[in-house]
Amino acid sequence: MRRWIVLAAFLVVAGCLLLGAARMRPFGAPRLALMDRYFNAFSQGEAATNNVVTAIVFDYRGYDTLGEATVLFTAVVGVALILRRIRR
Amino acid sequence: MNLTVHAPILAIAVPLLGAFALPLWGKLGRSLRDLWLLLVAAATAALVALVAVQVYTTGIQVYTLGAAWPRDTLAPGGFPIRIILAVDALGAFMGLIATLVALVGFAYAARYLAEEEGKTLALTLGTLLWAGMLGMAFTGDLFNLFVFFEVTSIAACGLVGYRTWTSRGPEAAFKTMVLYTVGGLFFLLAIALLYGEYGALNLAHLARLLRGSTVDRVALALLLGGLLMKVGAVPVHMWAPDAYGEAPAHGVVLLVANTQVSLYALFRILFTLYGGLSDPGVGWLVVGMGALTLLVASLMAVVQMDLGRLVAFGAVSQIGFMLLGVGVGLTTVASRPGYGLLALRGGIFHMLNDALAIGLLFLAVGAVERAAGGRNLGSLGGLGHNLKWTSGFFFLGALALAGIPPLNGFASKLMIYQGSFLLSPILSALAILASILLLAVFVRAFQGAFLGPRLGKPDPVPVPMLIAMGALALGVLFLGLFPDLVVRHLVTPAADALWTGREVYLQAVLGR
Amino acid sequence: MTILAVLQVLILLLIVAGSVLAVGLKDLLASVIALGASSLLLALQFYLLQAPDVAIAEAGVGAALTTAIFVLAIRKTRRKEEE
Amino acid sequence: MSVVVRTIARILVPVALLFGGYVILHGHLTPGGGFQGGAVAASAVALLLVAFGTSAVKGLKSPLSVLEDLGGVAFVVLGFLGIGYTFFFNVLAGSGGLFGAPVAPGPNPGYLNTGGTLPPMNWAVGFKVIGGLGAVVVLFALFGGGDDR
Amino acid sequence: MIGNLPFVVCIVLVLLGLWALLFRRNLIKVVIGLKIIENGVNLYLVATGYVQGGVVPIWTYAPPDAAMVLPTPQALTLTSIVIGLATTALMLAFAVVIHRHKGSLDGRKVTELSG
Amino acid sequence: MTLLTGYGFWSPLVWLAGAAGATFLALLLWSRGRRDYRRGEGELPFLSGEKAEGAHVGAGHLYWGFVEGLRPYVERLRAFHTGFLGDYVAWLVVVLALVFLIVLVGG
Repeated sequence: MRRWIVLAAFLVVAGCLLLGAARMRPFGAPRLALMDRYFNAFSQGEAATNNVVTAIVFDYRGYDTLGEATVLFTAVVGVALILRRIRR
Repeated sequence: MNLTVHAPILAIAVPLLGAFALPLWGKLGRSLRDLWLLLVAAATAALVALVAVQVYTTGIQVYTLGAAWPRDTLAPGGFPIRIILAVDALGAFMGLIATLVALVGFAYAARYLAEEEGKTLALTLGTLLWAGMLGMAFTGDLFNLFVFFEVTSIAACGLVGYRTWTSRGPEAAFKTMVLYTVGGLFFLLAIALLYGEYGALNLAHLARLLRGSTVDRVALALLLGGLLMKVGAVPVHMWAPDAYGEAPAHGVVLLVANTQVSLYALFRILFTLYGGLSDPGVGWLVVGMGALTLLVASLMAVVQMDLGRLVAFGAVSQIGFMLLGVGVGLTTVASRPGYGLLALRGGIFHMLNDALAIGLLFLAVGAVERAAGGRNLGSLGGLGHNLKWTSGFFFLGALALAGIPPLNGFASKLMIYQGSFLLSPILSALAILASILLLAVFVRAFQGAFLGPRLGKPDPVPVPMLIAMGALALGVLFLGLFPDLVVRHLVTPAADALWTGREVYLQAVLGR
Repeated sequence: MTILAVLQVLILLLIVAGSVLAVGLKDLLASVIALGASSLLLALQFYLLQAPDVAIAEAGVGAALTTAIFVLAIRKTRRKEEE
Repeated sequence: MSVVVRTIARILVPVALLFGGYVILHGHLTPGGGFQGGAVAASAVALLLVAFGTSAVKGLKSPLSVLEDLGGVAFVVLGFLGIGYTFFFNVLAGSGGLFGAPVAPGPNPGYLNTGGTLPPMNWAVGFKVIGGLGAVVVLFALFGGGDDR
Repeated sequence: MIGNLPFVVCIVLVLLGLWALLFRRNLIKVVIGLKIIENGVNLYLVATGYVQGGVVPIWTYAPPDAAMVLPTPQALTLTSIVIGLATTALMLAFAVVIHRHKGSLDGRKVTELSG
Repeated sequence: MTLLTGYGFWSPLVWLAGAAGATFLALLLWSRGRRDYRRGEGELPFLSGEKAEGAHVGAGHLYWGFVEGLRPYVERLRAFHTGFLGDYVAWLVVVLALVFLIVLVGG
């Protein structure tokens, strides 16, 4: 019984997610891309770099990268905490 | 440099810098480490207070990262491209709660954590969790919200797994981590859907662009699913008692604040991002989940024999009160009757009250466990003879949480009762029932653990732990005796930020 | 153009197949290797989607380091999934 | 078998480190950057572990975690450089000094001396990632008293 | 030409991982399921940035007058990949410690916290 | 100190005054009691015939009837809290399905 409920819920979720994916704008043809067109056009002038992705990662969205570095640091601290040697 | 303009980002960057450097100081010596932590904590608290003062006096603070000037939110062409911090009254309020809880937690941890290597790492994780909460509260960017969501998730789970000498700590941490990660991935999938449709990530910009299409609704459902899990609404609350029960006490208070900041993220998404699409179904969903949460969790608390788990279920039920209050506000935000705003205020005020009261209870449980060496209510008893202060604090916290006048929980619960009564009397009846159940639960816990004849000789509770608990107890008493001050000066602007503040928020970021 | 599209579809199907193997296999080590293989194919797919930055990251992080950590964890625990 | 593995590892470890360094160094010109290069270089640690066993990496734990902390601090400090304008403002870009050469718009071969604060940030993140991921691998290997096979 | 197939395949990956989470009990299998979900989401993100006939968004030796694919999703995916590695490492650490205590990785056998 | 909610008010001062009055009344009643009253054997708790000196009513026994009365309901809720990770994720999927139904169909 419980298994069937879970299965039904899973199927509902699957159907809705697939519906969402199918209703997206067609693959390879973004409708709105103001931000990205701006990045492609102006990152060379503003961030003085050829690699637009790097310009976004470290300049336009550098704060996200700081958060990402924090995530990595947090995970390393967490692993060190979990796998520490206990003297008791 | 002009500190007041840069305060929002400094409030996040300073604790991050402090956390990155903390293990280095820890290698040099414990007094250096403690000094560094004290400095960082004081600086961060001052900066958060500065942000709050600015927000409450002059309105929304906007800060564009990496632009030539902080207020320079828009690129040529009139759309935001950089990450923007947008702190409104609700964000500042959440920042204050996180800061308060973090300071108390650090003061408590000074003597609570015994072992040195683990202590440095646990303090680092605590600082990171604090910084992550501030990041979540201050950000105005959807993807950035996700990143800090993950920071808080990982730091919280690391803290939950602190007790590696038992198998229960890692078990709780593993389960919590899996659920948090699934929730985070739902969040990320929703971001991908929204980005794919609109090519924007800024909350305000997205809010202007959303049209209510199928994809938008799928994204909304994914965001809701992930965040409802993180805040611990029944029936996806099951990680919460495990995690609250097993984490060290100074971590639990941060975990509770973390669920509240996640609640803030939920409200931000429902009111600001999706506020343009008036959808009563979602409001009723939040109300229903809130009612279910407060009822089920308080019933579950009745039969718990582990003191930590008992209080943990109490904490889950308080989340139900906040969901109920804000959900009533959400169902009525389109027609704006007065009781909707009242319930909204009650829900937001209850966040602060809950942070104080439940924090007090968890810290007292930590003290009991440290003193008596166990938490099973069947074997505890008579601790009140030796732990006079701790038992007093536990009693105060329990009464405040159960909503007994004149303590702080009553004031906010009264607002929730009145507001939800006018929406549907059944809701407020359920809420009152849950409060009564909680009172019974906590009286039973208090009697079982603290009253009765002496059983054994517990260790004394160190002074820093008592000071931390005393600070929270003072807060509980103060908010109980002067609720109008807080409601008028802190809570009402925060509630207005959700109630009518959507346009103000979008104007502040987009200028149109 | 057409060949590229066919290649993309083929790689997508292979990724799904690798993931199905990773879920289905009882031997954890084999399962992890299937996951690593599908990560590598994912990196290739990223490359075909004109994202070499992500492709390098996925190859380095997803395929190499994640697999290494998984293998270390399995070495510290046990190899077979018990029933 | 093991001799072969060790010989290959002796060659591959420097190659991985060099390639990682290259990827980090040219992050602002070609695909790659701090994360990618750091991950490649950190897999050298995993390679060391596979070839030479736990004892070879035992001493690396402390230096790697220090490297990670320093990388993180350096990254935040680089963010603080722009505080005269805003946090993370690229103060060095186009300034003419170190990493400050202006870039001509449109396709160009790219010069190393561009990018403003991006190359130093790449290095900071690269060190952070090498340290962090290497430390994770070493911690996993050391847990429970080393090789228990 | 291939319609929305990449998006649909990503969702299939997500569902596959969710299936593993629901019906697999081994803790390491659970982590593998999470990795599969994450792979699906990452592919989804990158797929949203693809432009038909676009080139790599790097100006070094880029062909003149070619449309570039959107760079932002690539930056986001980089972030998400590193976050995925971090969570994986932490979860595996928990799994290893649980195994040390319980001698088992079966989720049903190691569970102590309930009720 | 008065909190006006718009539908009523809440004032800790009034409550404290009321509480003081109630305390005063209680004291008054108490002072009217018999002064020669001493604690006797009569009201010691009856614990299966044992002498009740130093006996502690454990938390499990307090409110026994209350807890027992609620137990049928709570046990049904407890059965959901299995503690198995698969069930946790199953609940997450169920909630997600519910949210999908409400948002997509109901909205």
